[in-house]
Amino acid sequence: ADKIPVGHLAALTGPTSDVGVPYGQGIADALNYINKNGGVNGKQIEFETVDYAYNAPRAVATYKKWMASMKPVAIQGWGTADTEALVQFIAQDQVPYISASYSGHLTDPTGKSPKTKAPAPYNYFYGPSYSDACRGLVQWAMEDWKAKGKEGKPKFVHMGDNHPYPNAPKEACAAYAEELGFEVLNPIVYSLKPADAKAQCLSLKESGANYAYLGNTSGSNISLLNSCTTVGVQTQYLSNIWGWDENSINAAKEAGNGVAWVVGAPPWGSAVPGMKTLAAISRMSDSSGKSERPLHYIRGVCATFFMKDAMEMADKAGGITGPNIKKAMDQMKDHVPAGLEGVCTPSTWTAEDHRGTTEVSVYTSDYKDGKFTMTKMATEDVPRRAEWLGW
Amino acid sequence: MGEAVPQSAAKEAVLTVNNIEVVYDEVILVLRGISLEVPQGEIVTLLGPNGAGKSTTLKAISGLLKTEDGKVTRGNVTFMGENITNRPPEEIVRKGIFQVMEGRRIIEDMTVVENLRLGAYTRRDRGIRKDIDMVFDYFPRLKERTGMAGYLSGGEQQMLAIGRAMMARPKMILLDEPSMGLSPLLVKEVFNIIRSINREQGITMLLVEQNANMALHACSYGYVMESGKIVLDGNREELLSNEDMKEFYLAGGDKERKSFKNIKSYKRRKRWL
Amino acid sequence: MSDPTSLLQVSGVSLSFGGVHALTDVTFEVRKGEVFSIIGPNGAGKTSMLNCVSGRYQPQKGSILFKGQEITGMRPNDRCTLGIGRTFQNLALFAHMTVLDNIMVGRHHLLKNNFLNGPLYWLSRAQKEELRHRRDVEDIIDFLEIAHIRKSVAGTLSYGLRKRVELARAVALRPELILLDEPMAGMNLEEKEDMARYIIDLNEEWGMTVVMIEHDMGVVMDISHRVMVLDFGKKIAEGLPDQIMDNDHVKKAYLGEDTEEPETSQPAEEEVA
Amino acid sequence: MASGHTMMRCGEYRTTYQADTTIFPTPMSRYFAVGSVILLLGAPALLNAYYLNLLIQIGYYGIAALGLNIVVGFTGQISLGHAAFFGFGAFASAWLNSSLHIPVFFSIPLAGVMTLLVGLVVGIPAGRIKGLYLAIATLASQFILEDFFARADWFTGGSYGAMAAPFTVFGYTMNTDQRYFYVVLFYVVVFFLLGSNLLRTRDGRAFVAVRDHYLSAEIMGINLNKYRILSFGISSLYAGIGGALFGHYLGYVSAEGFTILLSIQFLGMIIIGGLGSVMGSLLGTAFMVLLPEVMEGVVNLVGATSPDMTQALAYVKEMAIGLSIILFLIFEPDGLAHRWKMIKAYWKLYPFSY
Amino acid sequence: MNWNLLIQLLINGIIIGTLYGVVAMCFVLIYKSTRVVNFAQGEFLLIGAWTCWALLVKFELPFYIGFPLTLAFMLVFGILLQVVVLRPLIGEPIISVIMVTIGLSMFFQSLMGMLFGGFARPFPTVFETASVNVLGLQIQTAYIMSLVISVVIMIGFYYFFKHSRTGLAMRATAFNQQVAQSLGIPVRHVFAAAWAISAMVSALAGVVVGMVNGVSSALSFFGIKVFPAVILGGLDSIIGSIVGGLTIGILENLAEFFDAQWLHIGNMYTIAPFYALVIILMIKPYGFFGTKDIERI
Ligand SMILES: Nc1ncnc2c1ncn2[C@@H]1O[C@H](COP(=O)(O)OP(=O)(O)OP(=O)(O)O)[C@@H](O)[C@H]1O
Ligand SMILES: Nc1ncnc2c1ncn2[C@@H]1O[C@H](COP(=O)(O)OP(=O)(O)OP(=O)(O)O)[C@@H](O)[C@H]1O
Ligand SMILES: CC(C)C[C@H](N)C(=O)O
Ligand SMILES: [Mg+2]
Ligand SMILES: [Mg+2]
Repeated sequence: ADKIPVGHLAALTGPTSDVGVPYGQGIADALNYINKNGGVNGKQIEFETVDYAYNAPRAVATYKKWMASMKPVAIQGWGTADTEALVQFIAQDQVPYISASYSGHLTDPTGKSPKTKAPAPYNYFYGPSYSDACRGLVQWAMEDWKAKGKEGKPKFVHMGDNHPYPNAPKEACAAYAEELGFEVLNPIVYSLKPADAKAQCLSLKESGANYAYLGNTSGSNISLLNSCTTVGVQTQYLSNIWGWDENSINAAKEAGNGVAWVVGAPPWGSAVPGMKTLAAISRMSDSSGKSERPLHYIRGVCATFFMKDAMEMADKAGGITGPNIKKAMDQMKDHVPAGLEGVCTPSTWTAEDHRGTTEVSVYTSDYKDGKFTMTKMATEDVPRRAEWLGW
Repeated sequence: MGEAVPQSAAKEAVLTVNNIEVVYDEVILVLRGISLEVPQGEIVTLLGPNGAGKSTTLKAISGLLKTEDGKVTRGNVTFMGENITNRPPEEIVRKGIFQVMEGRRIIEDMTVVENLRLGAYTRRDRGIRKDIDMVFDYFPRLKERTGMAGYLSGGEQQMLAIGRAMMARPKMILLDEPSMGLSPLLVKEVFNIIRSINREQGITMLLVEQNANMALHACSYGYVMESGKIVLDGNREELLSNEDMKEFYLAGGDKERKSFKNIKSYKRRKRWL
Repeated sequence: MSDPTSLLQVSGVSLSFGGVHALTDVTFEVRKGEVFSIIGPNGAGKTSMLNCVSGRYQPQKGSILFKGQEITGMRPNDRCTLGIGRTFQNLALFAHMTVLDNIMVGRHHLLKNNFLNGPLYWLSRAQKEELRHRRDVEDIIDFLEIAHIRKSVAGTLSYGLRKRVELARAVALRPELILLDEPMAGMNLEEKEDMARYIIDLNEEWGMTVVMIEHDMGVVMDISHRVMVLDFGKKIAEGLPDQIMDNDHVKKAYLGEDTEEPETSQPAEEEVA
Repeated sequence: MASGHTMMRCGEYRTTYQADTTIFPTPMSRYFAVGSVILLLGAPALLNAYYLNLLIQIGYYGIAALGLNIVVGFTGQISLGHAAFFGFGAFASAWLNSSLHIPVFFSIPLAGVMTLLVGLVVGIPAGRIKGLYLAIATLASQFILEDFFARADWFTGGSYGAMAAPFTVFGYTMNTDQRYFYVVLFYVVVFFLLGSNLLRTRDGRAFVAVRDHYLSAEIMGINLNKYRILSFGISSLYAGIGGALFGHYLGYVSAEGFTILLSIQFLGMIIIGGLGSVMGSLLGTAFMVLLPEVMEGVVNLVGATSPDMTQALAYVKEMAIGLSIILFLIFEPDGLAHRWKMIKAYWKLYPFSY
Repeated sequence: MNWNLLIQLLINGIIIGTLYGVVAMCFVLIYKSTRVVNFAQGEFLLIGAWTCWALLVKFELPFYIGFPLTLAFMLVFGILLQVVVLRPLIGEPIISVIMVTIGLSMFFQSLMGMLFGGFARPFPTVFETASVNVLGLQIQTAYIMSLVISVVIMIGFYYFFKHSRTGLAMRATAFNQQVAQSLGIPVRHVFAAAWAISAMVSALAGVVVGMVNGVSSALSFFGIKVFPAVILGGLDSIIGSIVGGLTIGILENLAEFFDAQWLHIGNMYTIAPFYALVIILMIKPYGFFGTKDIERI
């Protein structure tokens, strides 16, 4: 039978490997699981995993190499910088690209929104965009502020490295925060690499911010929270989806208590129907079935299964080619991959709008005596405004 | 050492260089079978034109050849009955051979005193302070120089290099052109020092010199080398009275010294090869 | 004020380093076409004097005129363009370049090609120019008899040969005034004779004015027209060679004639010859 | 000399100064060089995309490496900021093309000139600061430029980077490896020839003189400041050209591609190739480009079945690269060029070694 | 002007600066005795930190045993490194040795990645009180520990180089290996001592940073980050390394202050020291305390 060539760009080393490894593992396990269980309508997926160490030029080089040799029909990608760099290439080559970058810039397939940098017809991702996630967080923050009965304008600050990933929602989110009645402070820059951040924490403390959005990944956030606790910062942290997880909760210990963050999947072991399939998938790389997979792993699985479903649809609609897969993706409506009910959020893509979902789950965590709990605090419905497309 | 020693073999040789061949960079053959002997407590001198391989011979003995990508590829060097061919230099120093390298290789970013203390690196006795004063007695100029040794004048550096060897109190010193760049007065003094160290401390010396006159008068036995070979050897009297030596190394010997002004041809070299 | 026969006028030059007074109020003049020697004990300030003339040091006081032009504040590389070349006491060759390239560097200020047309070698005049100068350099190589080491890397040469290459490099500058710092150090009699010959030829046939520092009194007496003596940074005598030799101060401080005789049969003067 | 004599040449026979000053010390080496270029002209037809890609990489990195060798190997000033210049060239060419609509054909050399100017400015401290102090000052310029790249949206697209249009001549787009190869080959040949010529003429000798003994160089009439700064300028020109070629090859330019790591790799290329050797620059580049590929190949023999393993193998690969560099330098501390010379010397004198 | 913030940032700068100083000192130690710029310095920190982490977490040793064991391990590590890798390079061009340290850095960086993964791991609690109050600023106890230890080490090194026989020998080796060997100095031992001590002190710094931020590969970035400190102080000055470290620490925090208060450029914290570095070097080409090259001809 013919094989379906798929590229898998992963960040297994480099500054985002802390979250890149579990996410990449999720994708690989899912692909292997699919192949083991009948493939895509009987066709096997042939995938190559390349570690590009979160270095965008290396990703582009890998892409070019693939296009010269294996010619993938779809790609599972990773970062914001590289995905945005590839937007035009994949559009030209007609390769659907499912990224782990949830940059809002990737959500406008036609480029009709005035805020769009460039149309991204072949880009997809699973979950709310970084901009929408941040909007959801500030929405939650405003409710929190009111619920606590505080007076006046709360202060909001964006924190993150000067890098496409943390920067992606910076302006969009600040605008919405302003609209909601926040006073938006000057952003604070801290490194994506874990490093002492007491100086930044002192600035944060002095600024008197009530809500601080953390745009980096978990490793660097651990350092930040440690530093800020030492310095005695009193702020409600709002973390992006990649900025907080089981690993960081364990590492930051008490310093991380109370962080509010965006979660794109139910935690491992939740009582949802899809957990069984998930456990089977996990066994692909863990025959004991004992490991507890982090949130990022689960999202990697979801991203793969949406692709698989689209491939199946494409197969029926005339063959597994890039354009057909795109067409199939664009027809998904409140779609949940079979077997992963309750695990993957229902998602909708259209030819005009690649915001799969605008629903934002806000969780918080609590660490005590070597154990932790994750609690859902709210589900924020972020308005799906037309002018926010591609922003 | 006033009395001439008739034959180098008269006394036990502490150092024997036996037919060594030296190659630099694995390709450049510089010494083609050099043999020489240095008897205990004597001064032996090694003469020869530029590029003959005198410094190379000394470095082959002291092991410093290694640091210049050179190697003894044939023959051997024995010191007090022990084969020291191609041994690392620091080991050879500890066995008691100390080389004063050509071109005043002092440690420029250290003071004079620090340089002298380093000369005594292999010593562990208490006499170091006293010996520093001794060096200062020999070379009073050095005492006044308190800055970095790299700022010393050429001659002052030469004094320091010699002083440093005195600090080591080795069994044997290899001196590579010690009188180079010294004023006539100091040349005499340095040779006096060499003789007195030799006499008073019984230190054996192998001396490479261009000042053949001084060197021959100080030594008991001498070798002349050219293009990597020994071409002539003999004890002091023999060499001093050799006609070729007189002409090419000793400025005519008994005859009136001819003026540098009147030498009209360059190509009058006599070669023993 | 400038005297047409005078090439270099040094007046009232003082130079000190911290507490060390290397030069104190030194005044002298070098006339066109002469061989002018500077002698003096080690550390007297001879090299420092050359450094002031060639621009390495800036004297704190006094002025230096070359061809009537004030050069005291001028950068060393500009002085070379005016026609001052020199050699160094502690070898300062470009150790990793070949002998040929070392000498070609001496042509630097005479060559016109640069980073714009040099790379276009064949298309620009660079090649022609380079080859023309190469011929001149070959003349120098022939003259100094270093043809056999033309392609050797300078750093691997023996001490004496390096000195000769240094002279070649300085000559390649085509200077009017050439400053030689102990050109004969590390050479044996025969080589000194050659070197003396070269210097005389440079002076007489190539028309260069020579300022030379040298410790070998035989050479100094024979080939220099006038001699200046420095001691402790001060000029203590100046005059014809014979006058200088008779100067008591010089005898005592420099030649050391009053000191204890070395234990040789030869009188002191002849030893250094 | 043209006649086909069969006798073995033993030693050096040259009859004119011209023959003596050629870049190629023996006719053999000239034939060898010309032959390689001719062979390379056929490469796109003969090699598959993978090998072609490697050759192209060796090409643009090699040009930049030669530039670094000029400043480090020839002038003796260690530069830790070469990647930034490489990047500057890439950004400049992309910017010239996209903002000022200068065709890529011209934007590449222009980018080289722009980088040269930046290099001259960054080189100014070299007039005063020496040795490792200077090295660290160039490290500073690396970080400062990197920061500039990530910030100067108008010029570089900021942290997102910029797109670089493909190379076109006479309406013909060189957008495949097969075509682009010729562009790179052209630049390599031209810039290596220019470089070799520079280094055997006046200013090239001045660089080496400054390196070997700056005090005496100055007295030989060499203006130290001028040459110290100039060598930075020229090295930047090379870096800029290399970078521009890289940018239009990849089609995308980002600050992330020009970090200190790349600077260090450039340094690795010339040290491994041989400091102060033109050919060495190319050899060293080939080594550094091919090493990871070879390691990749070795590692792929094991075959990764999971990201965990891919990750482990990524580490193994890096370790192997580090280890190879170490081993290489232990056994060949003077670089490939030296080994090459020894082989040549051996053959020239064979069977009379010594 | 926000004086409170300024003062707090300055204190923070001093504390972080001392840490930079310690790492810089390790650098200087190797440079001063071998003229090698050690690009693997950061990895020494990393190895030290991971070793200690493994001893405390995996082997569950108490800190007062695990830490000295780490130091002992690093001592052996330094010596081994010298014997296996650096000894064959004695007498070779320094630049080759520098390149080897780059190779070492790549090697150990990935080795650590392979052994311990890419996650930042927290250190177990070592000090009862995690932080103490200094002039109104909370400072991690670990930093105080490093401050005290580093001052002691610094004074030790200072005397070592100035007055001890071995210290002199190290300086001589750095000046010229051939000359050093001609004086009977066992260059190999000098190298071994320098690398071993440096590795040990680096481990100390690694452990301290690890306690504060967790152990992760990012630690190795310290190796490059302290370059400015080393240079500002003067490459071969022990005291200079501390002064340089403090200067950089303070500069960083001052930059943060100006950035946060007025400029709002972002990232001034990391970049400003480099601007300052160039400016200071233009005024003082050998840093604050570096030995000037001897320019004598
Ligand atoms: N490191 C080296 N590499 C290659 N060749 C060398 C090296 N050192 C010396 N030589 C060569 O070996 C030969 C002998 O050199 P050596 O220094 O021993 O001569 P020398 O007799 O001491 O001369 P001088 O009186 O000029 O000091 C010379 O031809 C020199 O070029
Ligand atoms: N740059 C400097 N810094 C400090 N002192 C210096 C410097 N240059 C020279 N001196 C000192 O100045 C004095 C004169 O030195 P100079 O080199 O001129 O002597 P010289 O006459 O050439 O002696 P020699 O015959 O030994 O070469 C010496 O005592 C030397 O130590
Ligand atoms: C930072 C990482 C988690 C990568 C992320 N997917 C991005 O957008 O860049
Ligand atoms: Mg010699
Ligand atoms: Mg002198």
